[in-house]
Amino acid sequence: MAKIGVFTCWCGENIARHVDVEAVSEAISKLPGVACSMNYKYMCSEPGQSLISEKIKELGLTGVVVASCSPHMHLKTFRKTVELAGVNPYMVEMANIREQCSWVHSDKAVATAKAIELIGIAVAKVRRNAALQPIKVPVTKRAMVIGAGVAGIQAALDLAAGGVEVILVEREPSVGGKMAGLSETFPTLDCSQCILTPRMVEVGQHPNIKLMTYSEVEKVDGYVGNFKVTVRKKARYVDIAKCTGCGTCWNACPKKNKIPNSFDYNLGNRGAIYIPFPQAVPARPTIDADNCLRLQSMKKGKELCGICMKNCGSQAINFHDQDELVEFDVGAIVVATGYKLYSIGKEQENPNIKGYGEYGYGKYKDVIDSLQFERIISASGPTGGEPKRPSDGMTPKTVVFIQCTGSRDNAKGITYCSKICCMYTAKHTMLFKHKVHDGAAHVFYMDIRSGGKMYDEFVRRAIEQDGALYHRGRVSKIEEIKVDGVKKYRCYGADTLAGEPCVVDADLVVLACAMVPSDGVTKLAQKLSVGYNEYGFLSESHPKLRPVETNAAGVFVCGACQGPKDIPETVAQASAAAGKALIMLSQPYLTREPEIATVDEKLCAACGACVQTCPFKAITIEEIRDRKGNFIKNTSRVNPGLCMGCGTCVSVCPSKSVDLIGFTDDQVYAELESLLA
Amino acid sequence: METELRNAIRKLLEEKTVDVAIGYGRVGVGGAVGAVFVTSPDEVDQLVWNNECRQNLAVHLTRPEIKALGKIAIVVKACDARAVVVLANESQIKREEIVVVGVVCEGVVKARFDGSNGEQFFEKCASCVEHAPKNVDVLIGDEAKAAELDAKNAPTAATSGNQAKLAKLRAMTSEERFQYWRGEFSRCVRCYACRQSCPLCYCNRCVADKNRPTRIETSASMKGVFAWNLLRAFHLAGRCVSCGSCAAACPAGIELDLLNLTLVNAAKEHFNYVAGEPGVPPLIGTYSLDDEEDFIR
Amino acid sequence: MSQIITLEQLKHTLKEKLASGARVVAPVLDGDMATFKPITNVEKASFEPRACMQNSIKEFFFPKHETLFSFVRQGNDVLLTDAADFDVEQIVVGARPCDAAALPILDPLFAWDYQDRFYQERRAKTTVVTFACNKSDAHCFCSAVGGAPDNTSGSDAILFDLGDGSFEVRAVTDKGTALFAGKTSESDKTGAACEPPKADFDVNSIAAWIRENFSSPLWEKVSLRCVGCGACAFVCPTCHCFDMVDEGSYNKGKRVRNWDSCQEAMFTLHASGHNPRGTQGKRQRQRLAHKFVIYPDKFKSFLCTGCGSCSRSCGQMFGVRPCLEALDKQGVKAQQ
Amino acid sequence: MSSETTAGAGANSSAGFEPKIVAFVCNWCTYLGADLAGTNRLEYPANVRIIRLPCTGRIDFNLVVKAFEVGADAVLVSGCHPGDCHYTAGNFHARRRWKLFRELLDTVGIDTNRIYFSWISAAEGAKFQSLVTEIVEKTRAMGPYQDYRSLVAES
Repeated sequence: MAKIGVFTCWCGENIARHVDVEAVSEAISKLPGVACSMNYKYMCSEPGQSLISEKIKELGLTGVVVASCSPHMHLKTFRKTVELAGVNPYMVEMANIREQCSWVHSDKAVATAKAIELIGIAVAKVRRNAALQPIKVPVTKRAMVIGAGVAGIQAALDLAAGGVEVILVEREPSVGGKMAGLSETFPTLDCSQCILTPRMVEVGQHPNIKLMTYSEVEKVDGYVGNFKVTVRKKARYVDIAKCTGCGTCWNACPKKNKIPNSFDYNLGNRGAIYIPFPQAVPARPTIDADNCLRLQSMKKGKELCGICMKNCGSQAINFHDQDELVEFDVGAIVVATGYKLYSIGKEQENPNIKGYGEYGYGKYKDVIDSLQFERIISASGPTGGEPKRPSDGMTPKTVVFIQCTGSRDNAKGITYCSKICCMYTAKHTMLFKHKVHDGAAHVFYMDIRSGGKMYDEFVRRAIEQDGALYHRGRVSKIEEIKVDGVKKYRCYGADTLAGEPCVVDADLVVLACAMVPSDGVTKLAQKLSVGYNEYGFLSESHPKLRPVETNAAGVFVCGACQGPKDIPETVAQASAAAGKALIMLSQPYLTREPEIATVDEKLCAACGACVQTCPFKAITIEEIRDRKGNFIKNTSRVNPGLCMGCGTCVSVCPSKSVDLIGFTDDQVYAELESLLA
Repeated sequence: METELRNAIRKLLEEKTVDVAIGYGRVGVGGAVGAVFVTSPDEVDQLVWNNECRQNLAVHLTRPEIKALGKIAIVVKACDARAVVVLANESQIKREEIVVVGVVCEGVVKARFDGSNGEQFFEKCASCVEHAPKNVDVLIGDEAKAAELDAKNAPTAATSGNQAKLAKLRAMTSEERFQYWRGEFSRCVRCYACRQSCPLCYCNRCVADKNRPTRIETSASMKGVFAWNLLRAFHLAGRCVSCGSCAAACPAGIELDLLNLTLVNAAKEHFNYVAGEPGVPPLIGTYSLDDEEDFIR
Repeated sequence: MSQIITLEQLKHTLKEKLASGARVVAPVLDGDMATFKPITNVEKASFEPRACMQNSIKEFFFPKHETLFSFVRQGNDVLLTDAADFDVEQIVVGARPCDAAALPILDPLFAWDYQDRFYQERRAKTTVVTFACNKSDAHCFCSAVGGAPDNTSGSDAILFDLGDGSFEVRAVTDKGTALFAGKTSESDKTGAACEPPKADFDVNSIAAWIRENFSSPLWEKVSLRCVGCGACAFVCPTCHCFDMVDEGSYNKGKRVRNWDSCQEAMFTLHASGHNPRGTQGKRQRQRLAHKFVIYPDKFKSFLCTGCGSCSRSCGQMFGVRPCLEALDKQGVKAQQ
Repeated sequence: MSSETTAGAGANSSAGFEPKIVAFVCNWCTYLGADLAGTNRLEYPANVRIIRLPCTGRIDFNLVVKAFEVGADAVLVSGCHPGDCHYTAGNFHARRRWKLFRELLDTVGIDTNRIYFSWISAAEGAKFQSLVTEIVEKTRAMGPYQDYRSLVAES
């Protein structure tokens, strides 16, 4: 027989003003199974909690209902209280008679009557509560970082420094990401490579870091503390253990400088065997199978070329290399897959987003995006840092920068601000002016958003010291024209501050396009059961309080895959993600809430409805066999490490063979039945 | 066709491809057609094929008594064939272990209330546009004829048969509909003939037979029968293949298939979903970001 | 000389009963389906003999769902309230002889070690007016179990349709006599029932076979097509198994009894998970053995009136008659 | 508990009829939205009884039927806006089920005007207040759900 204690709180006057707590206690004391019904001024205070524990000990209470504020406020408090008094902490329910009663109803009689019913619901539920034990999940002390841009590099280094083994997975042949291709960085104008490459070298050499470049995550199984990640190591055709990175091969390649280099956003060229940039880590080449004469000929049963192999002193070239699947057991995963620029052309992957066909990107060679401009003015870029325009190599004298290309434009489908464009555009004008002293840098902008340490000062410097010409307005159209035989791009803009049209004939146009998550991130998110928004940016668990956690336990996010951000913010977030992962990995066991789904395996028909439905892939179909190994039946089974306790499986189970502990059907129906007049 | 069917089954049994063939035979009172379980080639002449072959034999595929007989061949009509697909999709059967013998069906006649054969085809047959079963291993009958019948029914499929009945019902006021079902359900005795004859009601224990908590009352009280019939129909949402077995089996003559049809129509209209396609994930259990939410505030 | 009553007089008699507060149960037509229902308007009822009814009159003595008592918790006490309204006067009109015949079969069951006052009071307060059959169908086999189209067992009065808008009334009991007292007129017309239905099996031989062949594999074989619903039991005038459950909330509810069927797998499922009747063959064996061996051993009559309702309503074309025929052919006669 | 103390007391007569509203809400959005209504002291009628569940995904259709069985005159089912689900997709699964279930209820003649579905976020205390107010007012105008009550009474 249940012995339930009901403790009604006055919350000072907060509850007592509109709820007659004495009448409530009196009415509740008559409910079946209620062994005591008390009220007190502040139940959450020390004397209030003592009252509960005294009554538990005195009467041997089996369940406790605290009628006070929202369970979001104090359920944990009271669970602790009863636990200290020797009762299982999950034998507590709360009736919310403050937020959902006394604060919203001013008629005392009505509020009192409702409070009694709300407590009745809680009493009905607690009668069906079960003593629960937190779930302990063992932890593999190894982490995986997906993406080796500056975010991934930072996270990997921090994790490694914390003594954890790290698998750093990068899709490209080299680590470095977008930052490796930048020229100089705001607001200090220090060279991007100068600050990043030492860190790239460090990840390449760190004893705790295993680098998996030219590799992608294929499959994620398991759950927090116990992930099993399968990584596809793509065929590189070069054994990087044998290769010394001497460069003979890429210099000998007959396709040298004939293939557009994606690292230079196709402004520069490379060979079929190549390193994307001189500072690549690992500084080992890769063969681009689509463009390699040998590999292409092998498809037709011939063996052409092979010059690189013939020239390789260390016999590192293997034309028979194949993709390899490598499995890793890891306890935590940090996702740092970064961003790409929004596609400015008309064609979009996302049907809800439209391009800026009117800017002629793709049609006019000298209309480029901001990352291309970074390469043009980068000392390591295809022009060696000399500003030359792509179409004819001419040094541009007039450059138009158009901000918010895509960002903050409802009409084109992207509503958000990409956050970094104001700053890098100011930087671009400066870098341009530093190299072309008599040049003109026109910037069309909507607003200048330069919040940050030394940020606004930086923009002011571009305008005031370097003479960048800022026009508050949009460019509606760009047309190619000829002025004195020279190709120009007429930008039809507006200066809304002056209230007049502003037409600039530019030699080069640079579009500061919106940042969007990099390719394939939604597929990866699905593998990881991480949520994402309509644009594909990964969802953090809480925008303020859990900014690097995700709703998939054990998976953390950092950098631009979570939302547009600049380098300092990315690095800070990467360290935060690494820190959170380290906290998790520092414990021998993970403790998880026991309020998860459970299957009555005897009655489950294994129809798979729950398996299909579970947002966390926590349910699988398993075989039940007898001791001799004979097959008895199939059943669904919940992995307690993966289940987050949403209970969606319960709703789709036709036979209700799955139930949600803590919110069982037994409890929920009892709550409802308590309302039976 | 009957001969062709018998030959096909005989071959399967002779070659020991299967141990038992579930087909139709004259087994009931006065030669009424019901299921027969043929285990030897000598018995295949028991098998019949005619327009009295009403039952959906797929109901037997999940029964332990039948599974115990060994490898199964089953005779199906087009609607039944879809039920077999759903069973395979829901991993209740291993499709490759079962030989599905499809028979082109030109419609089956409804039984009268006294169990005798009526003159009229089932309502479901009037709106049938799939006379030749799909996803079968052996197909018996004239596909061209089936296609002809499909084409004949196609223009009126959405407005004839049970669709017409449902449309009539949906044209009533909500209050009238409630009173209609109240009258119908008053005859419900909770015998679960609807459940037992449905090939897709295969739960090891029905939620109606679980009493902690009492999700739906076991009684044939009004509240119990409403809850039961809503539950039964909804558990078939996105799964029901409109074979009509539930209504045909109801000893109280309640047109339960109209409830199912509502959900069949809703699945098609709102989610472009038709049950019984191989390998297709279930309707309930998946979602699309674009699902309608016009009813949500 | 016989007593006859016109249809109008019959209706008038029932109207009077309705007016006096009695419940009148009669067949009501919906398409080709006839259902026994309590009526308030006699014009809605159908007064012609028929072989097939959707339900049995059993439910007016032993309802499909019946409250035994209700309870309310008050503090640590539980207050019980008895069921009410089960003792109203009833007139059941239009019963088939095979349906009415079930009542005397069931009477000893409900008055055996436990006196079931719910059944007994209803039985005492109900007058059963039967229509002698004027046709039978292939499902009928009353003659094989001792019945007949004009059997009066269980009836308080039996009416023969004279085909001219009147019935010959033969009162069987005092209740029957009382119901029609002063309502009939004398006539020289007499009614007759149809020929008894044919059945070429001997139930006693089959019963003997059942007694000896508990473990026969034939049970599984003949029952393969049965899918285990309760339709046969629920339309059967003699099946009487029930289940008792508490319904309502923790604080307030009632104990009810509901019809149950031995054909459902849950019927004999043990808490351990073991089911002594784990297959449909075993469940059919139970049904047939109960009807033709166990019940006769205890109460001296077959638990079957040969009405054929089970096979008429079986979606799988099974039922007592097909089962008896199969046992006869493959069991009894195969042995001989 | 004794019926004198319930808000639904005397509900059978339309005069002085106080509707009984059962609300199934998710723990992370609508429950917190209701809490916020409290924090902001946004008054609304006292007729709603919240059953807190982790997610709209957990709200089985049969709970709605049960709510009517225990005498609800209207039912509210509410959770996180699409994309906001604490469990990423519970509300999407729920949305699809509700769409289908409403069709079934409609065919059976159960008054779908008495079942409300909403997305109410943790920030939408005002929406909770206005929706509950509207539901109570509309239900009061419709009167007790006599149809279902009579079903229950017949049982």
